[in-house]
Amino acid sequence: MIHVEIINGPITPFPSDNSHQDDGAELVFNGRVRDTEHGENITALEYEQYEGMAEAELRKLAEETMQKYPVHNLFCRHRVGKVNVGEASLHVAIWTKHRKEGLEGMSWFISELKKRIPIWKWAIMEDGSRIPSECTHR
Amino acid sequence: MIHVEIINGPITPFPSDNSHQDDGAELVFNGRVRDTEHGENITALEYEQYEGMAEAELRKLAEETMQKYPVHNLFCRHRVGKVNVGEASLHVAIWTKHRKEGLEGMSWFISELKKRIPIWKWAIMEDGSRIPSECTHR
Amino acid sequence: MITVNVKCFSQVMYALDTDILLIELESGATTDTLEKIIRDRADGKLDGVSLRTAVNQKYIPDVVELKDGDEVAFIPPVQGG
Amino acid sequence: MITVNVKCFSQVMYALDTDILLIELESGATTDTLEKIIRDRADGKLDGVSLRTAVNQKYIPDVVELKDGDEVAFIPPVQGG
Repeated sequence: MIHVEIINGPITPFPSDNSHQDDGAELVFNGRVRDTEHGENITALEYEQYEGMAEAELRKLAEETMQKYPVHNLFCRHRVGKVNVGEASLHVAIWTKHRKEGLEGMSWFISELKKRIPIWKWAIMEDGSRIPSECTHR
Repeated sequence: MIHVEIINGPITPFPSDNSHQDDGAELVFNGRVRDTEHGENITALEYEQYEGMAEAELRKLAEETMQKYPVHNLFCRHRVGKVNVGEASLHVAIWTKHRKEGLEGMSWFISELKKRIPIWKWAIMEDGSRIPSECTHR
Repeated sequence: MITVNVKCFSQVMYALDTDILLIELESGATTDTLEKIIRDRADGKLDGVSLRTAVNQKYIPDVVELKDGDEVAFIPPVQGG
Repeated sequence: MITVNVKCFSQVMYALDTDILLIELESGATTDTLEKIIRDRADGKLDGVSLRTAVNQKYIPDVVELKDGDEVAFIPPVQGG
């Protein structure tokens, strides 16, 4: 099952419950905003999306991940708008039978997300100015 | 920071809050009991530990992981006693600057845990019988 | 003549100081012609910036002919995550 | 003579049908002597089972001499996670 969402506002994690009787491995990633960008202190990042295309590409990527790896469920929320330091901009949960494919699937999904989902960020500096963040592609 | 615990009873997840200002990556793993062991239906696993040594080895392993990978925090709870199908027997949370080292650290930590922490499991079958589970070492 | 909507994001928005442009092109014009127009308007600010082309919200692998009403975006390196 | 406590887990417990044994050994006896005693008692049930030795709750890399009161465990393949 796939669930992808691009949301404006704090991310609520997907429920981690006991209903996955055939999934031995549940892996959750939270990507959080760090307090520096290129060595300069920031107070927040502001994420901009290509509305429509970003969510469509995210869904396509989730489908590809599930074709490439034996992933049973892939849930993803990506936040747009202003995200303060410490808060999560990305939340991904993956359920697999074994952990190996979960770790590989997670790694691939996030790497690809950072290459192709049309989302960009601006750094909000301590003085309140807003500057385009450079691409890091890591 | 390290936090390791071996507990008898349901696992409460570690808090996922917004206090990690320099950790861009928060990775959480839940190892859950699947409904089959070697092709046979089970209702639960019962985990047995070498009391004292299991927790000491787990702490040692967490320390090694933090020496080997740039992990800022490694928290782990392993459950012993009866764990029903679907429930988590293992809960690991790792905070790192970037996701790559988090994924690598998580992968290594769990692989080593499965090699050296003196914990064993017994399968509780549908008829109530309790049989030693074979080692899989995956 | 055809008219296309060009959506501008991130560095492209920054370079052109707008998030949308309506551009008239000769019939039969292709995406690379349009990219050249956009880069020229940026007055050097997009030099060295790699751009992927999306037409109607899908990445296109190669140059395509544009149709009246197409939505086009020249997508600078993305930064999600 | 010395006395050591042998803690038995999983397959070892299953093979010996007990979780603890008190065993008397000659002074100077080593872990491999004790392992042989344990394997003999298991009456074939531990054949082919690899056992790592722990003395006083620490894995030991090699054979060591045992002391009176030592806690020893022959640890079958572990299964945590």
